[in-house]
This record gives sequence, structure tokens and C-alpha cells, in this order.
Amino acid sequence: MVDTTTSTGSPGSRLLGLTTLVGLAGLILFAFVLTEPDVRLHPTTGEEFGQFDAVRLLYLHVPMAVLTYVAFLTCAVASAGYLLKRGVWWDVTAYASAEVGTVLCGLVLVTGSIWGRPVWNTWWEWGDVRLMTTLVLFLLFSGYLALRRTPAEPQRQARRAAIVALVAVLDIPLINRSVEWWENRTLHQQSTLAELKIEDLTLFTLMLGFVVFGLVFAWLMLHRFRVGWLEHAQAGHEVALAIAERHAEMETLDVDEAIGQTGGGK
Amino acid sequence: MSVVELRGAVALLGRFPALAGIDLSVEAGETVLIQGPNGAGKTTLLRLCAGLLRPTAGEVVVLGHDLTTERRAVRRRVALLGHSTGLYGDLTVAENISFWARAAGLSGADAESRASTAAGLMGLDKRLLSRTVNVLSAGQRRRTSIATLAVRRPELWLLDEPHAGLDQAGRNAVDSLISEAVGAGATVLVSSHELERVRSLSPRVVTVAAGMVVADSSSSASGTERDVGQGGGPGA
Amino acid sequence: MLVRGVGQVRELFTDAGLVATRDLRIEARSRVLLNQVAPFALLVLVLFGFALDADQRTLRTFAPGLFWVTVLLAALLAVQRSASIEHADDAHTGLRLSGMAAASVFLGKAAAVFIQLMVLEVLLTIGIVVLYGSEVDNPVLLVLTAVAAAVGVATTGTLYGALASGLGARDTLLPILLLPVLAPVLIGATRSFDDALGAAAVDGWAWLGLLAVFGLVATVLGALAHGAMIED
Amino acid sequence: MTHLGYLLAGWGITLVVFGLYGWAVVRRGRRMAGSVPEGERRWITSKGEDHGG
Repeated sequence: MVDTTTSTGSPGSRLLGLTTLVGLAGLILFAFVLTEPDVRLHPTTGEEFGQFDAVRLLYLHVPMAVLTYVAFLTCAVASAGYLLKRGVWWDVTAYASAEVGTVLCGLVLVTGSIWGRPVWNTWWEWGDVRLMTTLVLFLLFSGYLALRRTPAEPQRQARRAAIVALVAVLDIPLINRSVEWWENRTLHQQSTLAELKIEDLTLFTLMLGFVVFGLVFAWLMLHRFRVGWLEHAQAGHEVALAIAERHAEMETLDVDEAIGQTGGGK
Repeated sequence: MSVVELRGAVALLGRFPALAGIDLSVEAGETVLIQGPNGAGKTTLLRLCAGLLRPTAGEVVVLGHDLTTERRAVRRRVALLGHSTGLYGDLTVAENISFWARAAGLSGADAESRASTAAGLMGLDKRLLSRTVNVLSAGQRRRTSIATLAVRRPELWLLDEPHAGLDQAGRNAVDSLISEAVGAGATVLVSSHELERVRSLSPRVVTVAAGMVVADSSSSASGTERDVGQGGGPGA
Repeated sequence: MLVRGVGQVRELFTDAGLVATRDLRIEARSRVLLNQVAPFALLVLVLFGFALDADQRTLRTFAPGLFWVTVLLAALLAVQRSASIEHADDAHTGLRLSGMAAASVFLGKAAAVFIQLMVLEVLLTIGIVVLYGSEVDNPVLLVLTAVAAAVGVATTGTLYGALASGLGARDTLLPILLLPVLAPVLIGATRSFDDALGAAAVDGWAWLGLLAVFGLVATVLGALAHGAMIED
Repeated sequence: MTHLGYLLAGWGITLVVFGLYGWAVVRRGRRMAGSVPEGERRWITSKGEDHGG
């Protein structure tokens, strides 16, 4: 409580953070200890098959994938809001959700790849629609963040970033469509959740994953939003100081000398 | 009717308040000399009046439009001569002038006749008209640039150091352009370091420093002297 | 109201024509595309040949993909050139003050880039026929694909060229912003060319539809977004 | 447990990245907060609605 005034934390966010940590611990408990691995018996040969313990990666991969899309959608909505209303709130939200979304997106790709190796027997599957769409999305938003990080006049940058975000999100259906037609195979649809032996506990753990990563997402968004807001407030504060400075500057300035009053110009 | 009305206007370049609360009122048909040391905010003031910048505080009304919300409306009716010429280097002088005439919404014969008038006014002869801008000297470019603005017959001229880089004939051409524009009812704001030259054209001198108006000859009795720190005051 | 609307549309296209003519005239004078971009594109085709081991059968199989990667790389240069015309001497400030609608400027510049891309695509088609031994099976599909893809690349490119210009590090920013957006165009145009050049058995017409949708959306969105971007 | 290496890598990378990113954001906020006067720190004036972030 001591340093409330010098951080982005608040009682609310602390409570949220604590809940998130407890939730994560609970999720790990469920994901690793309480649930069974995915082992199925082949109906005729009686052989064991399935994802075995690799299924435990899905409890984090699937929620993060969904949240990635939530984040990018938030970014698109906020960007549209910014273009229409020009409020700082929209801009800060767009930037925050894009940044958190890109982190999530990168993790989705990494965890997906790690999961794919034992289950699909490959790190990377070029023909898979969701995989490729997610990759292009990651690249699109990396570009967005690069744009955000180039120095520019704040409003101009906010406007341009908003356009980039909107274009990126509107591009998703086209990318999706083109990859889907590109190679008519998708491993995702063959071997993911639909085929899993979904037991009550497995389902519960997956839902818990959604809740817990939803909390992680909310916590990150909250803090990232506050940082963005602070940046904005700091810029405003700096401007106010600079204006005061200019007013003071005038007191000491010898205008006549600077413009060469007596000499009649140069 | 006042053509330019600024009250406590603040304009930022990035985070720097180039205009830190400026007050200025210019009536139709006036010629106003804006003077001040380097970095005083003269260029920003002219860009603000042209509707290129959004005022972050204060009130800016130009040609009856509030520039906080209606910057587009004034753009076609003002001409801004900035530091860069805004010309296309690979096109000839004639093509440049004619392009900007058409871009301003003039068509066919109208555009061509105004283009040749403007070229004549700025002393651009036939030989020069067919040269590409790339091979011109800085002074010739400046003249061409002014001609591309003159074709539009703007209601408000915003001239940022129009004499810079011009020879004697060019300077005279600028002066006659200004008096002709004023004769036709236009309003002119000139920033210049050529004080004597412009003073003969404009009775009113506004001194800008540190992003504010520090003196305005029209508001003091003598008309030439100014009291630093009193004239404009911080309006913000 | 209706009359005003018609007048506005006519003005939109007149102004766009004015801008397009100007850009093409500048290109005719400076020959940047013809003297620099086109040779660069052909050079890329040759480099692909070196990299892929001079086996014409391999090259013929991959010709559609190599063709469109080359087009995208050359398009980056064309777009950068198109944007630099306005920024070389701050002419874009003049355009903002001219009262011309931002959509007109956008359509005009995109049209100029489109025509330059078409020239480039003709040269590159000759390039892959001569160098890679490609054969044109379906000329109609080939031409329509080339047109539809060029529309998408020109409009998106013009928007992003304007977007990246006026920011720091624009030359490096443009590719990472533009190329991912164009991923569907690359896939679609390559697949359609697979059909048109007989390189693979796919339905090129379906892909052409996708390209057409992309081109249409990019044109409309670009015109709107360009306005939102510079109208401040 | 099968695939233990993959599991540890997947969960480990995720938790570490979240930890580092969260830490970086918080640190950025701490640095920033000092340079903003108290009245302009949003979450102090608005109490309940911050969670929407």
C-alpha cells in the first residue's frame, strides 16, 4: 500500500493480481495432477493412442489463442473508436490491447509449435489454416508495434496506427480464406478438441484455463492501459511545463536585439 | 469583419509549444508584418492559420471557420508560402503552375490563363517556363512556387519569408504581388526579416516572441514602438 | 442533392486523373521505373535461377510464386518512389491546401502505380517465358489475374506508402507493414498463375475471385483511410 | 508422464514471458508515475471502473 502513488498498482489491481496468481497455481494443479493424460484404445487392435500428456499443453494454448483474437478485436474496435471520436482513451486502449495481444500471439505460436511436435510429429505445418493465419497476424501486429515505436507527432501516429490495426483485422478473413484454399488440409480440425475424450474434469480444466488466462489478460491490460495513460498524462504535463517555460522565456528575451530593430534587418 | 481571430491559441510541434497562447486579430484587407527572432513561432503561426495544425487550446477562427473543427473549409481559400517550394522537380515550371491551378479546382482555359498571368507577375519568361524545376536556381524555384499560389487568387495570403533567396527583381515582384492582392481585397500576413521593405507595404507590425505576441503596432499609439511583455500577454 | 452528388463524383475522378497524369508524366521524365525498378525485377528473376540450380523444370514449376514475389519486391520500390514524389519538396502540404479530396489524391496515385505495375508484369511475364520456359495455357485468366492483383497491390501500397512516409525510418517500416497485408494477394495470384501457366492443377478462377474481392475492398478502404490519415 | 520436456518448455516459456512482460510493464509504470503530478493519475480519481482497463 505504501507505493500506491508511484506505480500502476491499485488495491483493485492488486486483488486481481493475487487472484490471478492463485488461479494460475490452481490451473497448474488441475492441468498436471488432477487430470488424466489423453490415452485412447483403438477399437479393433486395442493399441493405445492419443495425445498422452501433451494434451496438458492445450490447457494454456487454447485459451491464449482465443484471447489473442479477443485482444486484436479489442484493438480494432478501439482503433475505429479513435478514428470516429478522437479520444485519448481509445488510442491508449488500442495500443495496450495490440501489445498484450502480440505477446499472447507469439506465445500461441510457440506453445502450438511445441505441442505440434509430439502430436502432429512436426514443429510447423504449412497447410494449417489457423496456424498460418495466426502467424500472419503476428507479423501484422509486429508491424503495428514497429509503427508505434517510430518517433512521430502523437496524433498523427495514433491515426496511422489506427488505420494499420483496422486493415490488419479486416485482412484476417481474406488470409484465412486464402490459406484454407491454398492447401486443402488442416490438421487442427482433425485432431483437436472434437476428437478428444472430453471428460468432465478435462472440460473443467479447460474452462478454468479460460478463466485464469482471462485474468492474466485483464491484469496485463489494466497495467498496460495505465502505463499508456500515464504516458499521455506525462506528455500533457510536459507541454504545460513547456508553455510556462516559454512565458518565462519572454521575460528575459531581448526582442529588439534579436530582430535587429535599429539596423533595419539584415 | 475579421479574417483571422486567435485567442489564447496554443499549437504544438510534437510536445513543444511553438505557440504558447497567442492573441491576434486581423481585419479583411489588412497587410500585417509578423516579425520576431528565430524560433519565435512565426512559421507555426502561419501554418496554424492555414489549417495545417490543430490548435490544442484556445480559439482560432479563420475566414469565419473555427479551425478546431473545420480546418478543411479554409484550406482552399488560403495560400501558404512555406520554406519548401512544394514543386515537382521533374516537371517544367509551366506544368507545375498548371497542375496547381487545376488542383485548386480551375478547369481548362481558365487554369491556363490564370497560370500565364501568375507567371508573368513573378517574372517567369517563356524560356524559363519550359525548363524542369530540377535545373532551376533556388530563387527561380521560389518565384515558381509563389506563382503556383497566385493562380488560386486566395482570400488570405500567408507568406513565410517571401523575400528570402530572391534577387532584387524577385523581391520587387513579391511586393507588387502583395499590393495587387491587397488591392483585390485579400488579406496578407507576411513574416519577414526584411523589415524596412515590408514596412513600406504594411502599416501594421506584430512582434512575436516565445510563441506569443509581444507587441502590436496597431494597438499602441505611436504605431512603431512596442512594449515588450505587454502587447499580447499569455492568453492561455 | 443528387446533382451535387454527381458533380462531386465527377470532381473526384477529374482530380484523380489529374494526379495520375502528373505521376505518370514524372515517371516518363525521370524513368525511375524503367531504368531502375524493371532491371531490378529482372535481376531478381535471374537470382532465383541461380539459387534454384538452373534446372528449367524446377523453375517452371515455381515460376508463378517467383513471379509474384518479384512483383511484390518491385512494388515496394515503386510505392516508395510514388510516396517520395510528394515528400521530396513537401508537395503534400500543397495538396492538403489545394482543397482536393484526399480520396482523389489516393485514387490518382494508386492508378499511376497500377499502370507502372502492369508494365512491370508484362516485362516479368516475358522474363519467365524466356528464362524459365513457362508456357501460357490460359491467357485470359493470366491477364485478369495480373490486373486484379495489381489493383490490390497498387491500392494497398499507396495507402501504406503514404502512411509510412513522414515518419522516421520509413524505408524500413514500409516492407514490414505492407508485405503481411499482401499475403492473400501473393497466395491468390500465385495459385491463379499456377492454373494459367499450367504449373499445377488448381481452379484459378476461384482465386481470381478472391483477388477481385481484395482489390475492391482495398480500393474503397484505401480511399476512406487515406482521407482519415491526411485530413487533419 | 510422457512428453515432459515439451510440457515444461511450453508452460515454462509461457509463464516466464508473462512474468517478464508483466514486470516490464509495471516497471515502466513506476518510472512514468513519478513524473506525473498526482492529480493526473487516472486510477486515483476513478475508483471502481478501472477493471475494464
